[in-house]
Amino acid sequence: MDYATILQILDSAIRLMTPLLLACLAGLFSERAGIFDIGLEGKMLIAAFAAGAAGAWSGSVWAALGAAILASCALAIIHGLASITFRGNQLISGVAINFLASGLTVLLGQSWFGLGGRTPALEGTARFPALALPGSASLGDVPLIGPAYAEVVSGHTLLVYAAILLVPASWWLLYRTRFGLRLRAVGDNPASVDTAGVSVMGLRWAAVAITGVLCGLAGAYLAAGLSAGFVKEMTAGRGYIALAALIFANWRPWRALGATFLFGLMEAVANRYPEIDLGPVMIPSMVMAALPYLLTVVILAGFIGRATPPRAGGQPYVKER
Amino acid sequence: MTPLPRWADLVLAPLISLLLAFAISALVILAIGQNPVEALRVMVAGALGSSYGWGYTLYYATNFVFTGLAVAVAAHAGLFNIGAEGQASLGGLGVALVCLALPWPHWGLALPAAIIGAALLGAGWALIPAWLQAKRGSHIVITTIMLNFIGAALLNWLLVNVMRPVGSMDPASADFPPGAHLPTLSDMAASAGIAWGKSTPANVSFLLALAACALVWLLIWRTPLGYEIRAFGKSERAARYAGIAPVRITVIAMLISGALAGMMAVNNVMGEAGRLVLNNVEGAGFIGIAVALMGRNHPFGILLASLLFGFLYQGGGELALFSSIPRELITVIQALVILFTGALDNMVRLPLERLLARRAA
Amino acid sequence: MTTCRTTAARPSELTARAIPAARQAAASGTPPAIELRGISKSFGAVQANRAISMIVPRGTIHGIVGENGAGKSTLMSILYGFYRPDAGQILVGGRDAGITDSLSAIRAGIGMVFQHFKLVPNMTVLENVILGAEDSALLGPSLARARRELRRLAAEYELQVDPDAVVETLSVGHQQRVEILKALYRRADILILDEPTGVLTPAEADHLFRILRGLRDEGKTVILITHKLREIMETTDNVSVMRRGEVVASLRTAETSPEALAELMVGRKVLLRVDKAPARPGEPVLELAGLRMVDRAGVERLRGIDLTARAGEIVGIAGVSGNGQTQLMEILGGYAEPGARITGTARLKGAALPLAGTDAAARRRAGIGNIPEDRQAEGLVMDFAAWENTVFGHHRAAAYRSGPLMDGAAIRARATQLIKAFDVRPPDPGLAARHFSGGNQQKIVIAREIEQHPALLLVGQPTRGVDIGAIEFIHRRLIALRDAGAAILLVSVELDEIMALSDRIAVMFDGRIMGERAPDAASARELGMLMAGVGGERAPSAQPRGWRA
Amino acid sequence: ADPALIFDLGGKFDKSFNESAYTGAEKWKAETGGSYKELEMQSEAQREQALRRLAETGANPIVMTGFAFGEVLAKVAPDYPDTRFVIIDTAVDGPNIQSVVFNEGEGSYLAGVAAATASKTGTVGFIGGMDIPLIRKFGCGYAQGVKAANPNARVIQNMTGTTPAAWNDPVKGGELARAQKAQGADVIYAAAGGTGIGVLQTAADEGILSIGVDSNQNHLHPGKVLTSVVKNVDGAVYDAFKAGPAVQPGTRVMDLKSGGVSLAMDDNNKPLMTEAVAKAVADASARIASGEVKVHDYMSDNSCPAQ
Ligand SMILES: Nc1ncnc2c1ncn2[C@@H]1O[C@H](COP(=O)(O)OP(=O)(O)OP(=O)(O)O)[C@@H](O)[C@H]1O
Ligand SMILES: Nc1ncnc2c1ncn2[C@@H]1O[C@H](COP(=O)(O)OP(=O)(O)OP(=O)(O)O)[C@@H](O)[C@H]1O
Ligand SMILES: [Mg+2]
Ligand SMILES: [Mg+2]
Repeated sequence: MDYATILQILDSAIRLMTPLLLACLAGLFSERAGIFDIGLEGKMLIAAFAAGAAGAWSGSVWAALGAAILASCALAIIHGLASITFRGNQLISGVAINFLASGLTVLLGQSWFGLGGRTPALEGTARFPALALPGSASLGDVPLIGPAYAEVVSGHTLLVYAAILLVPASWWLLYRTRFGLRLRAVGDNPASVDTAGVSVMGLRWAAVAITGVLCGLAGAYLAAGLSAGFVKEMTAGRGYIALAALIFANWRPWRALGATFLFGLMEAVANRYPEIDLGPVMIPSMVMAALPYLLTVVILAGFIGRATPPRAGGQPYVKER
Repeated sequence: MTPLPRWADLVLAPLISLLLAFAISALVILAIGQNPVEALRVMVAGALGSSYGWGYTLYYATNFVFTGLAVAVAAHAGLFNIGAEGQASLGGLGVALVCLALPWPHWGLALPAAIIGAALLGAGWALIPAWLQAKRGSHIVITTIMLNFIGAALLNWLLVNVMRPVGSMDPASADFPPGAHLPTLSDMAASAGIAWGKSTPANVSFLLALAACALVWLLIWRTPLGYEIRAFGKSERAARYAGIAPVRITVIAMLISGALAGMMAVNNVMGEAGRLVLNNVEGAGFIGIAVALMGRNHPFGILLASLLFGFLYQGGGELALFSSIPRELITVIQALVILFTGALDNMVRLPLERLLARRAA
Repeated sequence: MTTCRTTAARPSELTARAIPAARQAAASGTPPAIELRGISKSFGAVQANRAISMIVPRGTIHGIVGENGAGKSTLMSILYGFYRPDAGQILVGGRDAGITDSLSAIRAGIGMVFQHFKLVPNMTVLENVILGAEDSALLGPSLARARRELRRLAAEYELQVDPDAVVETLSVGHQQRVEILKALYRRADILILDEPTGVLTPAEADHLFRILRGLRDEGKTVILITHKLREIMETTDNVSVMRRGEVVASLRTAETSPEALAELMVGRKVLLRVDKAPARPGEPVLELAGLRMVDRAGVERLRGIDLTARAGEIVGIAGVSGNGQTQLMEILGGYAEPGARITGTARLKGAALPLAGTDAAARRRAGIGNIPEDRQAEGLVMDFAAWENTVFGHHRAAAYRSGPLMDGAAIRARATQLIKAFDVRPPDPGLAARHFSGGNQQKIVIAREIEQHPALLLVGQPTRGVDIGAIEFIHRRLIALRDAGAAILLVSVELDEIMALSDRIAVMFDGRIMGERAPDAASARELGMLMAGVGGERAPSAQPRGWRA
Repeated sequence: ADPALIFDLGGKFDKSFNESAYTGAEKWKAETGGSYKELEMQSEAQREQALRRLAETGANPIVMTGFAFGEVLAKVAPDYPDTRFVIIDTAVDGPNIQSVVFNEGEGSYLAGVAAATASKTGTVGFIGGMDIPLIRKFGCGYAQGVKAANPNARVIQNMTGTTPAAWNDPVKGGELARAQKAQGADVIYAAAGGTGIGVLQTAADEGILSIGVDSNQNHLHPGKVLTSVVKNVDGAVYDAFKAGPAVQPGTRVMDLKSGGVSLAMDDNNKPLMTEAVAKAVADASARIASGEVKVHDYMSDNSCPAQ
């Protein structure tokens, strides 16, 4: 494996990481506030669809982004109604949202575009352009660092940088602001927040809304950043992987970056090496295809201790029985 | 606020929720320019209007009963098994290995062997996350998700490279020997002199599913093991105080869960397909989660929820087959049913409680 | 209890409904700090509060007593805006305070320390204190100010806590300090404390009361709920007695007596002293030698315990909590924390008892009963019905089996019998444990373990948070079990309880037994010294751990 | 009686052969003014239901797309001797069954020839959906064509996944295309359903060429898709509908010679089809047609001579 290959794999890993990271941070806010969310997949999917549809109609990537956020938030509101206002089962609500997104996207897509659930391909201004960071051209000749900067750091779309910046931003919000303190508290002991005179519902709604926005970004990145348009079921299980990464990350922002990067990296490696010939043994493609999942299990079993979810997670807040 | 009387809790509230779900579905149907009344007619007629429809409804319901029970047993132990999908697909492998191993003379012999094969492989696949959770603290939600993918890769590889007869285009195993074909419910009805549900896939596995419901009920609510599973699921600390070993319960509960998921394969692989095909579980493992949650993890509730989903599957299938409504509408209806009966049920319950309380007062 | 002072109560007072304090306040012209008018509240079918009226004058400590489930906590939660009353009015300083939620209560100057703390366990003290009372959107300035403020409050009220300690690592005593600091930080004028001493050592409790008196002397108002009549008598100015959701009397503390209050609470005469015959110890049931335990984190929790408990005696283990008592009981109960290293020998009725094994079921079969310290987290499955809980831990016993199944009828019959024998209220075996009051939950646990007729009974904090009627009952049952020939190992932070029940008292400090005393010879002071690691047969190895009163 | 068409699980608008079948049926409808019944599968168990229900309504002939119908058809067809069945993509014996099989290998071979000739780097790529025999057949024909045109050329092969998601993951398709480009590939052939859309998109973005599959995908990125391997499913459906109940039983092999498979040539890819490429493709076509070149069928022995 030469240096250029390593850079290419890292470059690919960052792209593959981004939707996972956005969804993972989305889940982090919700679950840190005590609302479990297995509906990340569905929110991403409907956001991707909305981005595809709005982008196709308007030709503007900003319209696509806005539509993605709105659509994702609409589903987030359903989840909030079910799990906050009506104190329903958060897992059921998440499952329902995934089904809903999977059905609605194709149903609407078919009736709007007649392409079997696809949206027309997005072109030009309807897509996120790759950004060349300052200096990526001039630094290109510096050995080692130059190519790394040009290949890996520069040349991604806006949402990639946004996603990465969202990690320190989330950390700051969670650990350095009043809102974050309250949010973490409401996920661990909502009664403490309630007796401190702060609205449990308000906080949880805010968290769910943030989740909606971030899933919207993730979906928009899929449809208008990584590819150009919506294809049915195009999230392909990334919402579940993001959930796994969230647990892997023990519900912490920086670790979420690490976990999702690891997933991205493993997928990039498996993409690059569909089979690995190790002389006497050949790692078959089946193993390489399952590599990200196999490694996750191995790492989890070997290195990561017990994950401790927010204590009040998954339970509706009920004062009076 | 007084709690709802039992009849309202168990019948009235879910019924209203269901009606709400259907009402919204009707709006969706209207929105795509179709006739909801006609759609409902097609669904009901197609799923429940004939022995033929019932044959399919029961077939699908059978799948969901197994995966629903699997999710429920794990849930009683406080474990969220998202891996029923993978466990059921491994169960399919178990069934196929058993059925292809011998030229079975009669299904009566093949069935118990296949059940064991399915249960063993399903349980074995569940053992991995169970052991990792119990011994290493690896979160079972992640490991079961991962094992779904790994199982899919494994089956893909086996079917394409090992089990596929040479020259066959289909990534599927060879056909099972005739002695391993399970009698369908219509065969059984016919031998009792009743013409019922000709050429539908519902088969003797449905009875197996009913038996599984009864056994799971006994297990959970009538045996010491079930008592321990429930206690552990409610409070791990209390369980340790009571001498209930966490590792043992985690492993046993997941083994039972995986075995149940695996046994689904008796229905679809042995009873319907007669061979192992790629992606034979078709998402029933995930439907199992919804079914278990809606059925409140109780076997009877799971049976009802499975029938409901069987109805939606078959009725929806008919709708998509014989009308111009796209098949994704069914997914939307399913979503709405899950949402209203499962997650938004308090939306109905709370006003109902108020109403009944006012009437009582 | 044994140490209750007896003041004769005039009969007329026992039924008095007059509120002398109110009259006094009205006379002086200042409006009372709190006035409750006709507060009612029901949870489903349970009427927790019934048209309650109460007046709390400014600058007083007002006690509230009542049996478990009488509705004390509910009433206070309403006052704090946590629950909304079905009917009634709350006046603060003579004006309708419009208390609809905790925020409005806080604004009205009310602070509350709940019976079950409302702290975020994995946050620091500082974060818990400022939660909801932050100055601005950014935490930095708030934290800095709170740190200064906390230092001031700590100095002023002797409320030292490490502001950066994570709350779950703190002792309950310190956690309570955090709760009080939270209220003071919010400049509460009226402080409600719901059973604050249930979890405190005597020294910590004394400390708390010093603080409360200091607050009163500053003109603040304190409402104190407790089951300990001694505390009422020593600390409060006025006291209200609640029974079944109603206030049955409000009295001036100086004009009443523990006996009178007890009778008002329970509605019958209560014996405040444990009557027991001298012990007649028999053969040793439990013999421990050199028991050591190192926990998973590598901390040595037990440093060589030698202890014997004989048939027919109660061995009390006194000590500040956190000195290894929990570990000792868990090891004997067969559910030591996984990964702990345990050495030493134990014999049960002469036969070797393997300590390293963690099999609580086997311990039960061997005849060791176990009443755990924490009934809600360990002794009961809160979502199980009472009848299911009455066999918890014994559920595999032959008596409750029919073939491979559990014998539901036998278990229910057993439950009905236990509920009757131990006067569990309500006597409904189908009710989930969660829906019983704390005292009745404890009765279920105690009934289950005692009626198993163990050879050795491990008892941890048997009467924590339990009302005096129930305490009396529980004490009698423990003594009856002793008289029937069982050995009992009793751990309690309640020195009164240890002295009243024990036939022998061992004091634990820092994983060691500091010494043994007979209850008659033992003065509370001497025991207190031992608990602090001072004196005793062995010199303490380290700086006194676990003591800061 | 009306004819009927059953689509496999991928759905009517899969941008692949189901859609192609639909096009054929629509063409027939437009031409004759007739009507036909259509069904879309949603689960494995429905195959039999769909066949029987259609047969009982009297539809004739009944056309179905996809090898997965093979088993069920063999079971159902004898029960309806008066109905003709047409199955696409696999061979089933029966007096009332017409099997239409395509020689995807030949079409892919031509694609390989075109790719190798158009490639400047001597490295070309293949991205398949799931690792199933059908896709290997595509890949094998392609590799043979590449080697035939340039024995030194390298073929990089990737499959997208092992779950049904593999067919609908354009993001993964795009990343695989980038990875192949990074390894030097400058022409990539995608046989991966919806995933292929991502491959074609990325190839266009990255300035390399791609080859579409099943239906003509040249128009998706005009001037950037080298060509498409077209399976004439629409023709097969059209023929069957036109023949009506008289459709001939037996196996119909749709190969290069019969026009069953071909490379799409249109205005969109005209600039790409340089003289050299066009000539190489024409030569290879002629040699296959004459029998001079025999494209090895992966299915015959589960192996491929060229890798
Ligand atoms: N949140 C609640 N939901 C339902 N019932 C409740 C709730 N809180 C209290 N109750 C019931 O209301 C009654 C009064 O309870 P409360 O906690 O006020 O009693 P208490 O006097 O504080 O008892 P204790 O001395 O045990 O703390 C009890 O029957 C209790 O079970
Ligand atoms: N494991 C620990 N991690 C961090 N800080 C600790 C830990 N144990 C004790 N401390 C700190 O050391 C100080 C003294 O603790 P210690 O346990 O002696 O308290 P205590 O007053 O004796 O409480 P208790 O009465 O419950 O034993 C406290 O400030 C506490 O926060
Ligand atoms: Mg209370
Ligand atoms: Mg201590």
